[in-house]
This record gives sequence, C-alpha cells and structure tokens, in this order.
Amino acid sequence: MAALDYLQFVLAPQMVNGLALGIAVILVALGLTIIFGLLDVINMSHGEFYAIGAYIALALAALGINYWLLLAAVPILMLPLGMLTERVLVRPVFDSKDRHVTTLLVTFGFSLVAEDVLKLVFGPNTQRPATPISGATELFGIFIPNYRLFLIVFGTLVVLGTAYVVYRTRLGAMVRAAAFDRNMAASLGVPVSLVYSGTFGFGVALAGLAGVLLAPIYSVFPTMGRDFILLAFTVVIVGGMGSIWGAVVAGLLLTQVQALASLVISPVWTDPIVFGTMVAFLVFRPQGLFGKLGHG
Amino acid sequence: QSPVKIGVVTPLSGTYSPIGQQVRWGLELAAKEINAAGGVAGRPLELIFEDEEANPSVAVQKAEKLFQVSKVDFLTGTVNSGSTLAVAQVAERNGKLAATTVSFADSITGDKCSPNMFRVNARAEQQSVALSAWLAKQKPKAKVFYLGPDYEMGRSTVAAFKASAEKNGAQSLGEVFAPLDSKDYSQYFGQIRAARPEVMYTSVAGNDTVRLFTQLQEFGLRNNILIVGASGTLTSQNIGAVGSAADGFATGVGYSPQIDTPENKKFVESFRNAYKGDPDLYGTDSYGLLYAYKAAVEKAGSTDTDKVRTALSGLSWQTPQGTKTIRAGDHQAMQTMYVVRVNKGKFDIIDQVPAEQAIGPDVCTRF
Amino acid sequence: MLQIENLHSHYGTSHIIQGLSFSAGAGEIIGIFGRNGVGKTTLLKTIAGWVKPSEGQILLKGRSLGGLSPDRICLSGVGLVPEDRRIFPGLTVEENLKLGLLQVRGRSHKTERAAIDGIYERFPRLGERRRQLGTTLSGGEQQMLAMARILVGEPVVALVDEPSEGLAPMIVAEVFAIVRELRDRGALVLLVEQNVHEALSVTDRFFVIERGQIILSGHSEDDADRQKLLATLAV
Amino acid sequence: MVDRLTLSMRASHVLALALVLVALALAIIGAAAGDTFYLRLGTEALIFAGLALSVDLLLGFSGALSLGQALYFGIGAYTSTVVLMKVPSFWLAMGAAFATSFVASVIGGLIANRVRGVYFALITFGMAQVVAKIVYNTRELGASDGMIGVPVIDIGFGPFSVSAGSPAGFFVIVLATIMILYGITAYLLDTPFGRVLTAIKANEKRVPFLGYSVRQARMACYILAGVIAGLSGALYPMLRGFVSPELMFFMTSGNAVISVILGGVGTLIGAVYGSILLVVLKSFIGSWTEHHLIVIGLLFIASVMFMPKGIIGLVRPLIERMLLRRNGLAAKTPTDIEPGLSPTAEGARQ
Amino acid sequence: MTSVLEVRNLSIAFGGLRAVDDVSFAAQRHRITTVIGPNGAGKSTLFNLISGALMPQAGQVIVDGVDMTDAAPERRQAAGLSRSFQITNLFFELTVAENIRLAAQILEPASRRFLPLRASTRARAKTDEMLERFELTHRRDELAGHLSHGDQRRLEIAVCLASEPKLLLLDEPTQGMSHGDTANTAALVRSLTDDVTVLLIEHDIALVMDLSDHVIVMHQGRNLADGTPQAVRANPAVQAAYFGQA
Ligand SMILES: Nc1ncnc2c1ncn2[C@@H]1O[C@H](COP(=O)(O)OP(=O)(O)OP(=O)(O)O)[C@@H](O)[C@H]1O
Ligand SMILES: Nc1ncnc2c1ncn2[C@@H]1O[C@H](COP(=O)(O)OP(=O)(O)OP(=O)(O)O)[C@@H](O)[C@H]1O
Ligand SMILES: CC(C)C[C@H](N)C(=O)O
Ligand SMILES: [Mg+2]
Ligand SMILES: [Mg+2]
Repeated sequence: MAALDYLQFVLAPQMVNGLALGIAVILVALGLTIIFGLLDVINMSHGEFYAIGAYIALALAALGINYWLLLAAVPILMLPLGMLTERVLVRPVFDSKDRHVTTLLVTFGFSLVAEDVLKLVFGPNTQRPATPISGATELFGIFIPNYRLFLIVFGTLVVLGTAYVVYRTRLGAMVRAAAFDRNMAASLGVPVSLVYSGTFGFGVALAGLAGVLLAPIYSVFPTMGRDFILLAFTVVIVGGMGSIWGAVVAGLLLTQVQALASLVISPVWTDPIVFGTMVAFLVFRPQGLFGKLGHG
Repeated sequence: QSPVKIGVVTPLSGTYSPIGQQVRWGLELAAKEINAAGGVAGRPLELIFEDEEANPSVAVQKAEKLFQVSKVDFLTGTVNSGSTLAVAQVAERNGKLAATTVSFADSITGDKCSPNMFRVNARAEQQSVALSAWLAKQKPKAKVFYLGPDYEMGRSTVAAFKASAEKNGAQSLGEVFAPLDSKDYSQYFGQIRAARPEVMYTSVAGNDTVRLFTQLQEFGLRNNILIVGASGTLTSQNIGAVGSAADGFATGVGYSPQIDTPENKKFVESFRNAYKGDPDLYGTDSYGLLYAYKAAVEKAGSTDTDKVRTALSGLSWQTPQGTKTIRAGDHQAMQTMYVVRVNKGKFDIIDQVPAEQAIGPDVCTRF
Repeated sequence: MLQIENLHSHYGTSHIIQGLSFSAGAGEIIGIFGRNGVGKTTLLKTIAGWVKPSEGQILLKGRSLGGLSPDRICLSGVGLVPEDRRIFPGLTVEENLKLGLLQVRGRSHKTERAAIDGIYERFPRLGERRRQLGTTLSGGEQQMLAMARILVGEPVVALVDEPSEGLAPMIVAEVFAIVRELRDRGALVLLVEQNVHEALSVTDRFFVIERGQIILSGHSEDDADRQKLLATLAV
Repeated sequence: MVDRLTLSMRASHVLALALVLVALALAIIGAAAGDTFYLRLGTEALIFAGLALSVDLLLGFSGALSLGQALYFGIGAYTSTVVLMKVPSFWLAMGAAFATSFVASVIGGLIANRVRGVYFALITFGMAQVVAKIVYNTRELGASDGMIGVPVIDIGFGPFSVSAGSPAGFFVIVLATIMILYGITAYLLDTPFGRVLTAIKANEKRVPFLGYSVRQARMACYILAGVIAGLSGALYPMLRGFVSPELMFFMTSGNAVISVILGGVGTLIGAVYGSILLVVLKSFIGSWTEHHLIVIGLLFIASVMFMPKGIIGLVRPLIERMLLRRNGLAAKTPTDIEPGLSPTAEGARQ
Repeated sequence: MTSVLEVRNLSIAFGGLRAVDDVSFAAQRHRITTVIGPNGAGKSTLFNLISGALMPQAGQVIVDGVDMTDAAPERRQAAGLSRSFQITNLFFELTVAENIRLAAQILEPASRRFLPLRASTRARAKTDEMLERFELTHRRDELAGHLSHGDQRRLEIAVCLASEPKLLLLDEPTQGMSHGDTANTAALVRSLTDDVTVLLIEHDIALVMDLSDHVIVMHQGRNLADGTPQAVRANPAVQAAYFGQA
C-alpha cells in the first residue's frame, strides 16, 4: 500500500512534472542549439531574448490581444529583432579569428544591456499573464494541470517543425556551409548575409516563443533570462552542439535525472548532479550525444 | 545649518531591487515630512543613496564611501542579511552607527550582534511567534509541512517557526528546502500530497513565491491546505503576479496597510499619493527608522556615535505600526506583531500579539 | 565575354594586382602562370569578389562585377575552384555537392538529382563516400569534389586554381578532362597552374604574371610563344 | 632582433612601471591627505585586477575563455578567511590560499581541460556556479550570509610590519603582490614555455607535432591562473574583513572578463588597467543612474567590436615604436607590418 | 640496426573503409623512402598512424627500435620524428620566425624552458639558419597566414626541419610549389640524408624517380608493391593502379 502510494503520489507525478519541465527546457535550448550548431555562435543573450519574448507577450496581452494570437505574434516580432541583433552585433565580429569567444562576448554584453533595459521599461517587479487554460486533468491517478498538457503537446510540435526545417531542407546545409567558410559559400551562391541573420533571427524567435509559452508557469521578471540558461546550455552540450534530437534526448534525460535526484537525494544537490552528468558526458563523449552536425 | 546626512546602501539593481525601491520610498517620504517639520534638531535631513547590487562586497565598498567620503552620520538600507552583517562590521570599524529595516536573520541581533547595528523590523523569530500563536487558535494540533528556500534565511525561518509551532502543539510532517530560484516546485508536490498536511509553512520570497503559489494552484493544492509563511513571502512586489493564488495566505508581520490607526491611515495616504502604490513592511519599517533616528539625535543633542547609541538603546517612538521600542540588550526593536491574511489582494489583519510576547530572548553577548 | 581593365587590388597596404588588363571569350581555356606569390590567386579572388578591386573594371558580358558580393557574382555565372579546395568539413560529400546546385535557380528537383548522380557515375569514389564528412576525404578526393561542385552548376566563367596539385597522374588527366569539358560547354576557364607542361596541353592561350602584371602572353599552340614561356618561367 | 611578443611585453612593462609610479605617488598623496576610502577602493580594484590577470593569462595566451575564474578567487578568499579567523597571519593565509587554490585548480583543470573553446567557457561557468551554490548552502562557511569578523592583521616582514588597516600601507602591499604576480606571468610568457601557450592559441592541433604536450601546457596555464586568482582572493578578506558567496558568482567572473576586454586581451597589464577603469566607471556612472549595466554593457560591446586590444591597444604601439627607436632599430614595428609583402621583393627572390 | 622506422602490420578502418590495411615496411637510415599511390590510397592516413595523429587498430610502429605504437604525438616528436602536413598546417597568426622558433625550441635542454627566450641561443641560431636556408629571412616578421601558398609550403618544411629530426615525414612537400622551388626542394631533400631519414609522399613522378632510394606503392590501403624506383615503375600492377595510360 505504502509502495503504491509512493508510486502514485510521489514517483509518477515527479516524472510527469519532470517531463513538462523537460519540454520547457528543450524549448529554450532549441533556439540556442540552432544558433550554436549552425552559426557556431554561443548566444549568451539567449535567456534575455526569452525574457523579451515574455515581456512582449505581457505588453500585447495588456492591449487585449488574445493569448493564442500571441503564440504567433511574438515569434513574428522577435524575428526582425534577432536579425537586427545579428547584423549590428554579431556580424562585425563574426569573422574575427576567434569567433567563438568574440561572439560570446558581444552577446554577453548585450545580455547585460537587455536585462537592464527590461527593468527600465517594465519595472523590477514580477508579473505574470493569466494562465490561458486552467483546470487540471487526472490521468491514471496522476494530477496534471491542463496548461502543462498543452505545453507538452505544443512543445513537441514546435520541436518537430523546427527539425523539419533544419534537417529536411537545403537551408540547413546552406547555413552550415556559410558558418564554416563564408567566402566559399558565397561563391557557390549562398546569400550568406541573409542566411546568417535569418538563422539568428529564427533562433531568437524560438526563444521568444518559449517566453510566451512559459510565462504563465514561470512568471515574468527582468532577470528571468538567467533562470534556464545554465540548464539549457547543459542540454545543448550533452545533446551535441547543433543537434536538435540531441537537445531533445538530453533535455528529457537531464530533467528526469533532476526530478529523481531531488526526490531521492536532495533538491539542493540537483545542480551539482546535473552538472556532473554533463562533465561525465564530456569526458566520455566530448562531441555530445549526437554531435555529428558540429564543425568539430 | 549643515544637514544631518544619512547613507542608504540598498539594492537598486539586481534581484532585490523591488525591495530596495520600497526602502527608498519609505525613507524619502519620512525625510520629506521631517524636513517640512523643521528637520532633526533644526538641521535638515539629507539622504544619500548608493546601489549595493544585492552583493555584500559592493555594499561594503559603498558603505565605506558613505562613511568616509560623504561623511554620513548614519547608515541604513541593506536587504540581504549577508550585506547587513558585513555593513555592521564596517560601521563598527568606522565608529559609526547603522540599522537595517529589512533583514530577517536572527543572527544580526543574535550571535553576530554588533554594538553599532540596530534592527527596527521584526526578525524571523518575532514573525513566527505571532503566526504560530494564531495558528494554534485556528487549527489546534495542526499537521504542518514546511517548504523553505535553501539558504540561511529559509533555514532559520523554518526552524524558528517549527520551534514555536511545536511549542504550541502543532505536529510536523516533514520539510523540504528548495534551491533559490527554483523553476519548478511541482517536483515537491508529490511529497506534500503524500504527507497529507493541513497546513503548509513557507518562507520562499520574491519571484520564487510567484512560482510556488501559482504552481500550487495549478495542481489544485491551494484549495484544501492552509498556507502560512514568512512576512517576506508575499509583498506588494509580487502579490499582483501571484493573483488569486495568494488569497487565504496568512503571515506574521510587523505591518499591514490595513492597520486601523489614524497614523497609519495618514501614512498610507501620503505614500499612495507619492508613489502610486501601497507601502509594504519594508517601506514602512524604513519610514519609521528615520523618526527613531530623529528622536535619538534630539535626545542625545548631537550626532555623536556613542551618544546616539545610548539614546537609541531603549528608545520608544511612534510609527504607523504603533509604538516600537528598541531593546537595549540586543538592539532589536520590539513591536506589536500582526497576523495578516490575504483577501482579494489585501492584507487583512486577523490577529495580533503584543510586543513583549513576540520578541523572544536576548542572546546577544557582545555588549 | 570577360573583360578586365587596369585592375588593381591590395591586401592592406600591399599592392598585389598592379594594373592588369585582358579580355577573353567564351569557350577558351586561359592558362595563368607565374612564380609563387606573384598574385595569381589574388587575381582569381578579385574576380570572384573575395577581394575588392581598388581600381579598374571587371566586366562579364558587359556587366560590371566590381563591388558585387561573391554570391551575386556566382549567380551571374562565375564558378570557383579555390586553391585550398575549401571543402566544408562539417558537411557530407553530398551536401557539399548540392551547394553547387545553387548557382542555377529554378531547376526541377529531378534535373538536380540527375546532375548529382551524373557526378557519382563519373567519380565513383565520391559516390561511395557520399555520406562521409568533407574533412575526412583524402587530398585528392577533396580536389575532385571541388571540381565536381562547379560542374553541377552552369558556370559561364570557371576560375580554377591549381587543380592538379596533389593529384595522382591518372586523376590529373581526369581533372584536365573536366576543364576541357567546361570549355566545350561554352564556359571560359581561367586555369592557374604550376604544372606548366601538362597545363599547356589544354590551354588555348596563356599569360604569365609577375609583380601583379601580365608580362607575357601567347598562344599555347604557337611554338615560339611556348619557348618564351618556358624561358620566362625557367622550367 | 627582438621578437614581436617580447617587444609588446616590454611595452607592457613600461605601462606597468607607469602604473606603479602613479599608484605610489597617489598612495603618498592619499596618506598625506588622510584619505581612507579612495586608497581602499584602489586596493580593492587591484585585488580584482589579480583575478582579471588570471583570466587574461588563460584567454589572452592560451585562448581559453574562463567564465568561472571567480571560483578560485572565492576559494582563496574563503581559505584566507578561515585561516585568519584562527591565526591572524598574513603568510599563513597566503600559503593556505596557495595550497587550496592549487589543489582546486588541479581538479578543475582536469575537468575543464578535457574540452576546448566554448565548451571550456561553459564548463568553467558551470563549475563556478555549482561550487558557489554549495558554499551558499554550507553553514560551516556561513552559508548565504558569508563570514564576518576577519581581524585586522599585521603583516610582518622581518623587523617591519604593516597593518592591513592602514590604507596606504595595505595598498602598497597589495600593489606589490599584484605586480609580483604580473611579473611572474609576464616572465613566463617570454620563455619557451610561454610560447608554447601562444602556439596552442594559434593552432592547437599542430602543437603535438612540434613535440610539446598540449595537455601539460594547458594544465600548467590553468593551474597558474587558478593560483593567481586564489592569491588575489586571499587578499580580499584582509581588506574588507568578510567574505560572502557572491564573490564566486558569475558577476564576479563576468566583471573580470569585462576588465580584461576593456583593458586589452593578451596584454596582461591591460587586465590591471581594465579593472581600475571598471571601478572608476562603475562609481562614476553609479552616481547618476542605477542602470549602470546598460552603460557598461554598451562600452563592453563597443570595445569587443572596435577595440580588440582594449585601451592598452591604443597606447602600446606607440611605446613599442619608442622602444624600437631606442634600440636603434627601424621604426617599422611588427604591429604595423602590413600583411603581405611587396611583389617586388618576391620577384627579386631567385 | 639500420632501419630507423619499422612499421608492422599496421591497420585502421573508418567504418567499413579499410584505409590502411596490414601495411608493413621499414625505412632505412639515411635513405629516402617514398610512398606513392592513387588519391585516397591511404598514404596520409599511414603518416597519421606513424606520427600518432591516429591510433592504429592493429599493428606496431617502431621508431629507432622503440615501440611507439601507443605514444602520444609529442613523445614521438621528442624521439626525433617530425612530419609535415599535406594541407598546410602552420601557426598562421604567428610570424614566420616564430613558427620556426617554436619548432627549434625543442632543441633546448628542458632546464631552459623556464628561462627567458634570450637564453635559448641554440633555438635562435637554428631559426636564423632555417630562415636563411629557405630564403625566408626577408619575411621573418610577417604573419605566416599572409604568405602565398607556395611560400607557406616552404615554411612548412622549414618548421619540420628546425627540430633536427632523425626521421622526417613529408606529405607532398612540393605541392603548389613553382618549378624552381620544386627543384630546390628536391635538392634539399637529397642533401638531408646526411643526417636524416626521409619518408616522402609525392605525386610528382619525375621527382620520385629521381630522389627515392626505395618506393612503396599503396593502393586501397594495402602495400601493393615495394622496391627500387625502376622496379616499381616497371611493375604492371602499379602501372594499372597508378600511372594509368600516362
Ligand atoms: N590575406 C593576405 N594578406 C596579406 N597578404 C597576402 C594575403 N594573401 C596573399 N598575400 C600576399 O599576396 C601576394 C600574392 O599572393 P597570391 O596568393 O595571389 O600568390 P600566387 O601567385 O597565387 O602564389 P602561389 O603560387 O604560391 O599560390 C603574396 O606575396 C602573398 O604574401
Ligand atoms: N577520419 C576519416 N574518416 C573516414 N574516412 C577517412 C578518414 N580519414 C581518411 N579517410 C578515408 O581514407 C582514405 C585514405 O585517405 P588518405 O588521406 O590516407 O589518402 P591519400 O593516399 O593520402 O590520398 P591523397 O593522395 O589524395 O592525399 C580516403 O578514402 C579517405 O576518404
Ligand atoms: C525576504 C528577504 C527580504 C530577506 C532577506 N533576503 C534576508 O536575508 O534577510
Ligand atoms: Mg596561389
Ligand atoms: Mg594524402
């Protein structure tokens, strides 16, 4: 009886919640892994773009725009923002000899600025849009809020759609070629400039979408961007840079590790444990789970 | 007339900036009123603000600047207990006085007390005493589960509440400590459900509260469990974001805008006029501090550290929260503690505990 | 078809191409010879748009290419096989090849597929390695891939930089055959080679570059011209 | 023939000497004027300069960006605190900080040096984050409150002794410590060992085929950087009398990176100038807006984009030219050698 | 013992592709041994195995009587093995002189590793010598990345020689060199054999015939033929696999 109780009240819900968190993390990591894997750029301001997405959603919702429309409107608004950021900040240092470091540094600088600007504009207090779907469903005795169910389903669709674009279209190869050798790619007819900013914009739009989707659960405040970022980076690394499937598998895996570790060991130790998992991975498989797409 | 200068080192940026904002508002309002009424012993009050970035290292540097360059007579504003402790040491080494209006940690006026540091807000223990007394009346022998943020403040608030609740007959079912900035509290809900508590005590604060409460609501745990907690858990900073999930939450606190006294009514009104929002405990405690300082300086007849220290020790003065008295033994203010309960976004007062009962023993041994 | 007038280009302050002019028509193979470091590669890079000319004109069918970006230049029909091959290491052989298709817009999927398959038929080695990453190819395989990459497009001008470098004799012949084929399809080929003897057997005309200028030009058939060439290069 | 890097390092030394002279002059003026605050602020800037120096050693020379160098700074600071609270001895505290940061950086290095590039940046970031969290939750180390009550110590040098409470005296001691650390690093970079590091940055894959172990060199560099950070950190509690886990947080590491970029990557002395500049900027901007991050962020971006060698990059070439002239060499310094060579010279060959 | 390098049954496969398949041979001291073969035959992979860039799945690499099969590249280098790369592999952001000096530094005793560069007299002398010998003195302070392709190829050889190896592996050293330089390089390689054993990969057949003491022909990962240049050239299997009709 006690064992059953444990299973029903503790273990199973823990794993289901881990799944919802996993999808949330994957959504944030998705844009990151695309920008990282295709452009070879570590976007340190990814978390801030996630925050910007959430704030845009909040502002639009205040104007009375329906939540479902926001799911489309925010990414559409974020795309040009991302493209602009790429043009103004990333592009000028993209060809420097140490691209990894310089792009990481400019985006780090941008994250400082963006966070403070959000605070200036929206104030320091926490805000939260109303949960668009309320209520909860009981499945096999496990209690799951409806919005989380929606998140799991919709998140899965977003991941599948993105994977289609990256893997099944010639665009993917064009982007990777352009990232590696812009001159040669251009001489084969790849519109390098557009491809760069488009990819960056796409990654940023995904961050924005994650912002809209997660705001009702995790709430909105200027420093929210820092929340997911370590976990998202970990997911990207363990999954293999640029690999969408890698991010999915790693996201699900690490959040389960986290969920179970916090149950069995202690919540405080989850961070070291998740991080330890990443270290172990890097030691045995530096290229990550599915590191094939990377440029080495 | 040279002004009396008061340094304020408070987080204006970073995670704690909403609290810093209340501190600033409370102090500015009091300074304006005091200056309009002729100042401190005829000298105007001047506030000098510095951003501590919620970082003790920065706080210390700014405190030194205020003491040595701006030559302030008195210092306040720190939020983090860590910053407060560090700043107390700076004050001591500079031979100046300081006070906190926010930090909870019992150690500040307990085992790490400093002759130069005062606290005018209620510490963790005071809050717990009030709340647990009320809880014992409300739900005798309540079965309580504890969820605290995993750092000093969380651990000490949970320990303080647990001790006084158990003294009042409550039964403890279990406790978890969630890391600061946890994204998802639903991972603890299984344990909570399995324990089947009647009451849950929490001392998470800020953004964490928003997540905890909305997630509790999502998972339907908000309906059948009474949630009580620390005074910093819900404040005007986050209550809007928490929304209806906040209703029914009870806490032991030194302040509520609902306190029905003419002083408080007047205070709330001027605060609203000035800042378009309600004061919370941090704003009010900060407001009250300047009146204490004014009274002490006027009593001492100077801003000299030793004289003002003597004047502050044992001082009683009026605040919107009622009369407060600084206990000479540990520099902790005694005040009436209220139990407030959230009702449609407002903090209704439902009970109160007299100052002497709430204060707890003086464990300071340094002076 | 291709007209170059008084071309100058620089790297920083060093003046590499110093007033170079020539013109060439469709269906020609022009050999470009010269010692190491005289600017042969720089000339090709300038035409391809990697290096911006500081002075002078590059006209392709009367349209100026100067100042266009490399992708626009590619789309106007210029194909490039660079000297270090520049195979994309993170892309598979097939992905590398497919990028070559971009030069011509609007072909049907079937035509494109046929072009790729044609390459695999011709270079079975590439077919066998279609899923292998670019970096892991042997030097010679990379060279074949680089040639194949412009073959699947439809270049009007093909810039080919030292294609025989590092190739086994058999493959050298194969590569020169591709160069001929490009010409037979009506393209103008600018062929930079150190392997002068072999190159002369395919070129129609040649130039020798020295200090960023053409110091000698001639017809490959003409014995006197060839003598002069060999004498200049001291080979 | 002086080689390019040797020459630039000499130019850095000139700037270091200038810094020391100005600092000593200011210390004398400050002491005479009875100033405490600015001297102590300057001391703090120098302590953080030590952290920045260790970041620059990794980034500027071996090309590894550490986003978690504050880890070792924090370890040094906590070690020193624990020691000083028991035995108020400067030398013991420094020795202990050396030992703990050495051990910690050996362990950290074994983990982080498994990977390169951005992975290295992220791993170091994560390691610092995790250790900071552990400290944050460890009651024995004061948990989130940190530890206060570090006594003001007397620092003895044989017959002499200086109190850490004396603003000018302690300033000079910190200045000396940081300059010694600078001197050691600068010296090492001008040795064959140092050049292997620069080679790793330029083309790591080629290095083993010259007969050098990349792993050893990277480890040595990482440990050296960790120890420099640890020793600098050890000075912190002597100045401020306390430590808190914030010393290990990302912002501390981030500030060190910002200092290095502002000052000039790969110049070493730039790290010192950069952290002084950062302190000045912060207190200057902080006095008119609490949104100082916007300004600092923008400045940081601007220097990454437009001043890849930071402020040092603006002045150092002038000094290099001066040095060359003094050595009676041509005014053509290596930094202004333009890419390529005139084809004329090329044609003349053979 | 006259063989400086001995390779026994060396094999490596990438997936299904047997890039080097059971190759054995020995390189005689002070001789030039040349590996030829069609593109993709496995020549560079063989060099990678010998120099430690890749670890073999089977077989042994013995340098001067010492089994180096599992040694890291730097250990082999320290034992006197030096290699060049088919695709130019230099420190492009360092100057020409720095590139050479880095390699020459290994000549200094370990005790000098932590002394100022000035003290590395031998390395400095060696650097100057190499610069002279490869006619790069006038470009010593230019970045290697700014040299033309042919000049970079020469620098690559200079770097390899700067460490005074006893066994030198050159992977298509003349690739991209002008005729004059090719001839110079050939002369240079020949002059080296006084103190160095050379293992060469080349496609320039005239050069191979002229230079080599011993030729190994690789084809599809295997050692197809092995012998004097003349014998190999006359071998019909080699004719078919390598020379084609040419
Ligand atoms: N990126 C660059 N920056 C500066 N100088 C360069 C650069 N690339 C080439 N050069 C210089 O320009 C000159 C011409 O180089 P180029 O590559 O055009 O020569 P090349 O004729 O192709 O020689 P090779 O036969 O060796 O390939 C050389 O002196 C070279 O050093
Ligand atoms: N890392 C790898 N993964 C997969 N295949 C590889 C790898 N490295 C080499 N190969 C394959 O092994 C074969 C031998 O390659 P290698 O580079 O040794 O050829 P090579 O004889 O040097 O040819 P070339 O004369 O063209 O340089 C090639 O077919 C190549 O595609
Ligand atoms: C809730 C917070 C204002 C409490 C504060 N962090 C403290 O340490 O006391
Ligand atoms: Mg060339
Ligand atoms: Mg090869």
